[in-house]
Amino acid sequence: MSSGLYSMNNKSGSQQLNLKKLKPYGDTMNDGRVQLSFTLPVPCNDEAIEAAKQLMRKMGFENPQVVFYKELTQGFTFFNCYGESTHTVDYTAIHVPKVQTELMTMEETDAFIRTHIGRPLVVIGASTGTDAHTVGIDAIMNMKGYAGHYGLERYEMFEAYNLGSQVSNEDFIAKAIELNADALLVSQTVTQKDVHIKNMVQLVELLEAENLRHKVVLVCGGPRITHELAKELGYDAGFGMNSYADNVASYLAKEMDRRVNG
Amino acid sequence: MSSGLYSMNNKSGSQQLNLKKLKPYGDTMNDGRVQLSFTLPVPCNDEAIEAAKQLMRKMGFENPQVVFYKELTQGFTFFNCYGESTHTVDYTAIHVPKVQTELMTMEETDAFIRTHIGRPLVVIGASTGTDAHTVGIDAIMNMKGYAGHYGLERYEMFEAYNLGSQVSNEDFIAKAIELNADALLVSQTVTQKDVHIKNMVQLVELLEAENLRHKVVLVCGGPRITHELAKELGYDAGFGMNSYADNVASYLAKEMDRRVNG
Amino acid sequence: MKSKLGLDFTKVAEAKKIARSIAANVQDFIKDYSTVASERTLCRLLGIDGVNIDDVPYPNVVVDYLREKNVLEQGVLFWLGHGMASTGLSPQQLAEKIANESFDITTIEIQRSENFLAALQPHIDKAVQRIRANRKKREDFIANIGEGNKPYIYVIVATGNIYEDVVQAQAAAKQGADIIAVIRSTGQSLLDYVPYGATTEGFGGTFATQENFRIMRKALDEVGEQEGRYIRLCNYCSGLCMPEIAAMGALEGLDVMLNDALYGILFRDINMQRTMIDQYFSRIINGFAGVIINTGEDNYLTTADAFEEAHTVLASDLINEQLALIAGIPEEQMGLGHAFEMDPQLENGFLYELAQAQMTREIFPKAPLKYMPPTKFMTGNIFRGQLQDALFNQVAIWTGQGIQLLGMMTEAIHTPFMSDRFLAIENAKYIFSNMKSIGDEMEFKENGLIRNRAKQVLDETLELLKKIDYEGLFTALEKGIFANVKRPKNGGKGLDGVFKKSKTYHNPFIHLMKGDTL
Amino acid sequence: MKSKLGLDFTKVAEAKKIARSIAANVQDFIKDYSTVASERTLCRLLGIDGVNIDDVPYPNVVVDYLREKNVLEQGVLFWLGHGMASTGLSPQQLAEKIANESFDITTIEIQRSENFLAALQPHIDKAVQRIRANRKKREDFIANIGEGNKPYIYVIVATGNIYEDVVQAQAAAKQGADIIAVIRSTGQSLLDYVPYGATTEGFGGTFATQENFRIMRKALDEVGEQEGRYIRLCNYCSGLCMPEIAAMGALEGLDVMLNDALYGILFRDINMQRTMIDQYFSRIINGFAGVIINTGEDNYLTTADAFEEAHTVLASDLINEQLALIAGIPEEQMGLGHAFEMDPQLENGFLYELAQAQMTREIFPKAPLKYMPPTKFMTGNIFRGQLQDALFNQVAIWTGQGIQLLGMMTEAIHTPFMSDRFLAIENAKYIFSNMKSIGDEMEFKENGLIRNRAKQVLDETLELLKKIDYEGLFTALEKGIFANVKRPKNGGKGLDGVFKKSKTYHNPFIHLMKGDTL
Ligand code: B12
Ligand code: B12
Ligand SMILES: Cc1ncc(COP(=O)(O)O)c(C=O)c1O
Ligand SMILES: Cc1ncc(COP(=O)(O)O)c(C=O)c1O
Repeated sequence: MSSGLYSMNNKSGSQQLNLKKLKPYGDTMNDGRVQLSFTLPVPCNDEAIEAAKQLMRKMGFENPQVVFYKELTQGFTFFNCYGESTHTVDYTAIHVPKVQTELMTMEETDAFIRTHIGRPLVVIGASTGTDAHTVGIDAIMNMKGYAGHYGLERYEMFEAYNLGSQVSNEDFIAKAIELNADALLVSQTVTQKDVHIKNMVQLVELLEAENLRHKVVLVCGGPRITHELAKELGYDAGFGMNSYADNVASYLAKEMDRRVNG
Repeated sequence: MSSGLYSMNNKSGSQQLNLKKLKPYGDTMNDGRVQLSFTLPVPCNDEAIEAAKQLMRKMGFENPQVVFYKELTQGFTFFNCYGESTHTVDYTAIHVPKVQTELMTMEETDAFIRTHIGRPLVVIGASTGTDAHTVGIDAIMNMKGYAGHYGLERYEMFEAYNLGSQVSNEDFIAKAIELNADALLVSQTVTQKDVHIKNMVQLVELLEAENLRHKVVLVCGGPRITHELAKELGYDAGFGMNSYADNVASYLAKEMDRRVNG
Repeated sequence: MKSKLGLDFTKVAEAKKIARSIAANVQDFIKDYSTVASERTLCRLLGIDGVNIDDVPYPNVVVDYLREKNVLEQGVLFWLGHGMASTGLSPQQLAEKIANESFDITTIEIQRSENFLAALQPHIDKAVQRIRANRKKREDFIANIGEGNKPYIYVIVATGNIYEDVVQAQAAAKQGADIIAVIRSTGQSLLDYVPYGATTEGFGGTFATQENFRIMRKALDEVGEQEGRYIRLCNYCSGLCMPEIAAMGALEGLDVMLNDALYGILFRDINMQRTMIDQYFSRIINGFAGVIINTGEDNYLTTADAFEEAHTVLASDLINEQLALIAGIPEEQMGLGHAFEMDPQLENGFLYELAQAQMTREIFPKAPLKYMPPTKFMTGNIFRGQLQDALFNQVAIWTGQGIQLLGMMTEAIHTPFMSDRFLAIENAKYIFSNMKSIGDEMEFKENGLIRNRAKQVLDETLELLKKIDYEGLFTALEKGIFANVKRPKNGGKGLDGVFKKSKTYHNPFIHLMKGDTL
Repeated sequence: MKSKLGLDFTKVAEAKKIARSIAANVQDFIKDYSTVASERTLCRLLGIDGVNIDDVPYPNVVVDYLREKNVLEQGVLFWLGHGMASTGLSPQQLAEKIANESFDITTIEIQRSENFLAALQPHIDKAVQRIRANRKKREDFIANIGEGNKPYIYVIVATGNIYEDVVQAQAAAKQGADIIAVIRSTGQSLLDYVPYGATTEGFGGTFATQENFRIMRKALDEVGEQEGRYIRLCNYCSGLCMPEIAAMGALEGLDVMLNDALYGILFRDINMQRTMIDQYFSRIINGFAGVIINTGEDNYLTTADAFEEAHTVLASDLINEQLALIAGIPEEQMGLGHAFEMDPQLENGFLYELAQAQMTREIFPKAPLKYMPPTKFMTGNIFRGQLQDALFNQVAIWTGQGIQLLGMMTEAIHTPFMSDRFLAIENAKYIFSNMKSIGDEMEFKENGLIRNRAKQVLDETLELLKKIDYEGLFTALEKGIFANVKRPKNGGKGLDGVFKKSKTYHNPFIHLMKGDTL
């Protein structure tokens, strides 16, 4: 009956969360566990498995594990893998460029515009280029709204025009001029081969050519849009997944106030 | 009717496979697309999403995309992501340490042993330590075999002893001495907290202490075992997923021949 | 076969009768009109192909020319026939002459009608024979080598590059796909011409060109022979070039074509008159080519609610069936569309989907129904996505659907990777095998959720059809009857391409092709 | 309730009768024996806890001491009772005295029987009251705050570290888990003692210690109150410490315990006599504590073929039911085990699984059946794994299983990550809601695959039971009747811990606890 046999002493200190060195979490703090899957354009053999592991090592994974592999067709092998990431992120240093507006309700926004601007804002929106997806822009604009958030058409202090989809940038600008729009809302859903980037950049260029860019608040949105990307492309704000009319309405009200009243 | 409107000219050259700079393949050669999922021990907010992206950037992903996130419980957020790996692997330079044996059928192996060694080889196998998984070692040893590959017990030129599971390293060695075994087969399935490593290393140490290590062919196997790992731990060979009795039988025959006849 | 749902087939018969009346009214309008696209189609059938130095396709050159000259209402065949008779040139030569030398075909001498017909005839025969040969080739392949079981596994390729598409398509076929659909580049349906040649740069899809059709058909024949299974090729003919692409598909041996004017109206804002006229001719060609058409009702549920609006899908299917019958398409070639699009949060949603799929099956017993996967409620959570697709596959095997458009776990993210397609096919094959006989084993409780659901949808459909019949399809569309989308009768794209046929207008293909089935 | 399968219930009755005879024969052997583990259990019930300076638990110190002195056959209570009566010390003090001072309790003066019983009684009462209070607490929580619907969602935590386990368990409860099972470290079941204190280092699981039980019970009460749902705690008592852990579980308010001698015999090579004796006492304790036991028949199918050997699972369930009844466990606490383990490649595999699950449901109508997920045919392909688990969840909601051990897509890879568990719970909740009423809606065709499968399994079970009854359970186990595993009656671990009770042997708990249910 040796003490060794019965000993259950805690052998390693429990891992501590360190926000300066944030790591993925599988089932233990700082274990770094990540799941990956990818295909390599090589036949299925030991060298392919090794290539997958080497790739993971380059990505900074320790103990790369190929847990499943399958040749999809001659010369293409699919891998499912797990590894322990050695990279860390300093979470305390992260500053995300955000649309800096506190959210207001529909009533608050209307009241805000009434007091600070004194007239309804003219907003036009469209799914531009060849993009035919309307559900996103409709979610923002239509009276009935989406997921319990009323759309801009229901606000008293927005005059909202939804031009629908497949609207060319030229037509969009023409309409903006015609209506003397305060804000332009662009929705983009199809992102394959960065078609949205090309299309959104073209709009900015056309607006600049018409000397209109600084006269409007230019906003974009869509499932793959971030505020960061929007800024990069020369937009004033960008809205992604899970954003609704109240987000963009609050933003527009405050931004117009800033522009008008300084 | 401008030529621009109708033009469909190929704008970018099609990507070529380059085995020296192998990259993951999503739907286009060299697009580098990889799917990842992981959890970060932080609450779900914009900073968490940014942390996930920064982590991916450190891993060498361009255009990191968080396509799904969900707070699993307070302070833990799960991410599903896609990114474009910038890392490449030189596939042409890969050399995988392999069990260097051409596969023989049961009859060929028996004949080989008969000619080259002239007596049956004594092999003992077990799932060692606290590991209770027997299906793997049974697959290798049992008469009926597995997935259409007969086990060692069916070979005429192997005298095979399957000790079952949960066999302590001490008992295993005692049996090896008793039977004057030529080869030891260790199966390991449970790998959590690297329990298999500890257990397998201990066996090597005990064998060395008994001055037995060089007298036996020492082989291990299991779903997370690779030949590489086996060599690292001081084993002669290691067998992973999708290996069967014929693989190990061919290897043992050739290896014994090498040892006996040089 | 006895209804598993206890459906009242007298109601079904009534619904079909009303749909027939709706379709007949539409046809009554169509019969007097043609469009630029239909005329270009005739050019193509006569063998006019290629582009001029400005990359303008010769069919466009010819038709645009005649339109500029204001003589299009006599139809392109009138002018080409007379042109050939008087110059002895072939249609292609005539087109090139018009393009390059500004040859004014409208000034040529009008021949006697026999000469004009005699000049056309060999070219017409050639087209008809080529299409018949393609059809025969397909049927021989299936008879001699074989094909997959239903539900056919249908997957898309959409890399934008036809050569990359080939790699993906062959991979999919090897994994078990029965139908490969090459998705078109976004926006192609709004082009009033068909791009030319092999293309390698598209967005969200690959351009539908005749050369791309040929490249892919060849690739699928190759892999089909290796796998011992005929692999069908699918492309799209909805849009401004509906009949033109139908003709290209017929000439290149396509097997399945998305063909639905309603889709173009509702989701591409194409003018309803234009596309209904185009649809008629395109369907005649599809029917003759032995092509299975796919209709787009499933799309309604991406904007409308799948539980609330189920009856609009059925109503539209019934109308599309009648419109297809008028164009001579046999029921066996009608891939009428419906979809699995209910909110996954809906309690008992699976049972409602099952009810609707079984109902659709029983109402169109011969049709190779096209069943669309969940798309609207797919999210970036690919792991849940796999499950939604699995339930969809279950309903399909349970109710005997014809064409299963496999769902992809990455639906909300990107057009499919090669591995996404593999996992989707694996999903379908697992479910189809593991639940193979479930449809035969199960009976639905009398007065249960399932039977009641089917009954309710059928009743609502009948009501809706009566309303549409009363006000006419065009007016109903103006009111937003489908997909919650409203479209004005004179709005949208392509109305300027519509013209009323003159008395001398001539299109012998309609007569030759309609209702000609093997 | 009418059988949906058309089961012949006279056959079921016959099967139960034979199983009763098999169990009675085993019990006939058990009644004369006790084991070191059972004696340690009595120590624990009397309040002996803690470890000596060598980390040896005091219950082991006491029992090992008595064994060395060759007086164990009178039972530990005999010696403790007399020890208390003559020294006035408490059981714990006696134990410590034995440990630290080598106090020879076997030399004390033997008292009159009243004194000995009187000394024991307060300690016995205390144990019984504490366990009753735990049971009452659980029942009040459920009555006042509530619990989840069946099938209860059961997930494991297995980090090796009890504090990390708490994080995972609370996360799971928030996501919808109803039962949290803390998996034991590999090999614990072979330890002939129970580790002590909070532990943070286990392999493939966390040690079952009384302190760990307490920590987790508290954590679950906390999260249960937040979520307004009682969260059950599960641990394992199979192994060499079966009744000891049952007692610890009873004292700490556990709700579910894996309790199956057959599992230990077959999969841990524990001696069959030892563990059958231990099982009897452990079940009495579980029964009294209101704990649902889980049996391990599902494990058979990890080594034997699930289609071929389905009847061995049912036969074992029937025997386990009778053994549990003998130990006083009510049917409502019998989580009899079965599993979804057929090869996913098997055509119509889903229908056979459905048949078997429904059959098990109908044969044990009151039992909260424990249904195990696919494990054997899970691979590193997590995307297919999700589907296998989804079909498993479907069978459960369809047939009304009691306890659903959620499958993890990473089954073939690692013990679950926090995210694996989330995805598994999401899977189950989606299926349970989306198919909620499917069991009520569906009827199985007469003479179909499903009804025939159930009939066949029942028939084969009856044959097997007759054979086992004829040769006795022990002999049958020697022949490898279950899971294709053969175990000798005198082989395996722990036989040396078995002893025949002397005439003066005394264990009042059996009488006090058996069949006492609220
Ligand atoms: C519905 C749908 C369609 C419908 C569209 C009907 C309609 N009238 O909109 C139909 C069937 C017509 C369709 C067609 C096509 N589609 Co589509 N479609 C979808 C689907 C299923 C859902 C999109 C949706 O409605 N989401 C719901 C809305 C509410 O979400 P949302 O758009 O993200 O909007 C929210 C936010 O992003 C934000 N937002 C959006 N816009 C804006 C704008 C502003 C100013 C602000 C502030 C906020 C904001 O607010 C909204 C509310 O939170 C997705 C797949 C999926 N599950 O996501 C594919 C998807 C978007 N489609 C896709 C493709 C490729 C096409 C086609 C091009 C395919 C083809 N080649 O035929 C065609 C053609 C359309 C075209 N050229 O654009 C791809 C895009 C791939 C990519 N990343 O490039 C997807 C992802 C499917 C896939 N995996 O292939 N589609
Ligand atoms: C069956 C099974 C069991 C059965 C075992 C029955 C038995 N008699 O073997 C039972 C139910 C008893 C069991 C129990 C446990 N199991 Co278990 N079990 C499995 C399961 C489902 C399948 C394993 C299997 O049989 N595979 C089939 C065989 C044929 O494959 P194989 O072992 O890889 O063998 C092949 C090759 O590797 C090779 N090979 C193997 N050995 C050798 C040896 C040599 C010399 C050679 C040449 C080749 C070779 O050849 C074989 C044929 O190709 C896996 C999950 C899974 N689907 O993989 C979990 C799994 C292995 N179990 C696991 C765990 C944790 C346990 C427990 C510890 C859980 C617990 N705490 O209670 C217990 C206790 C067992 C213990 N201490 O070892 C984990 C291991 C996690 C990890 N990586 O550490 C897994 C992965 C499940 C999980 N996700 O948690 N298990
Ligand atoms: C009937 C029909 N036609 C065409 C399409 C594709 O349209 P487009 O090429 O216009 O994007 C679809 C899309 O699903 C459809 O359902
Ligand atoms: C009945 C039963 N007991 C115990 C266990 C776990 O055993 P151990 O702790 O010995 O690994 C299992 C495993 O599934 C089981 O089914």
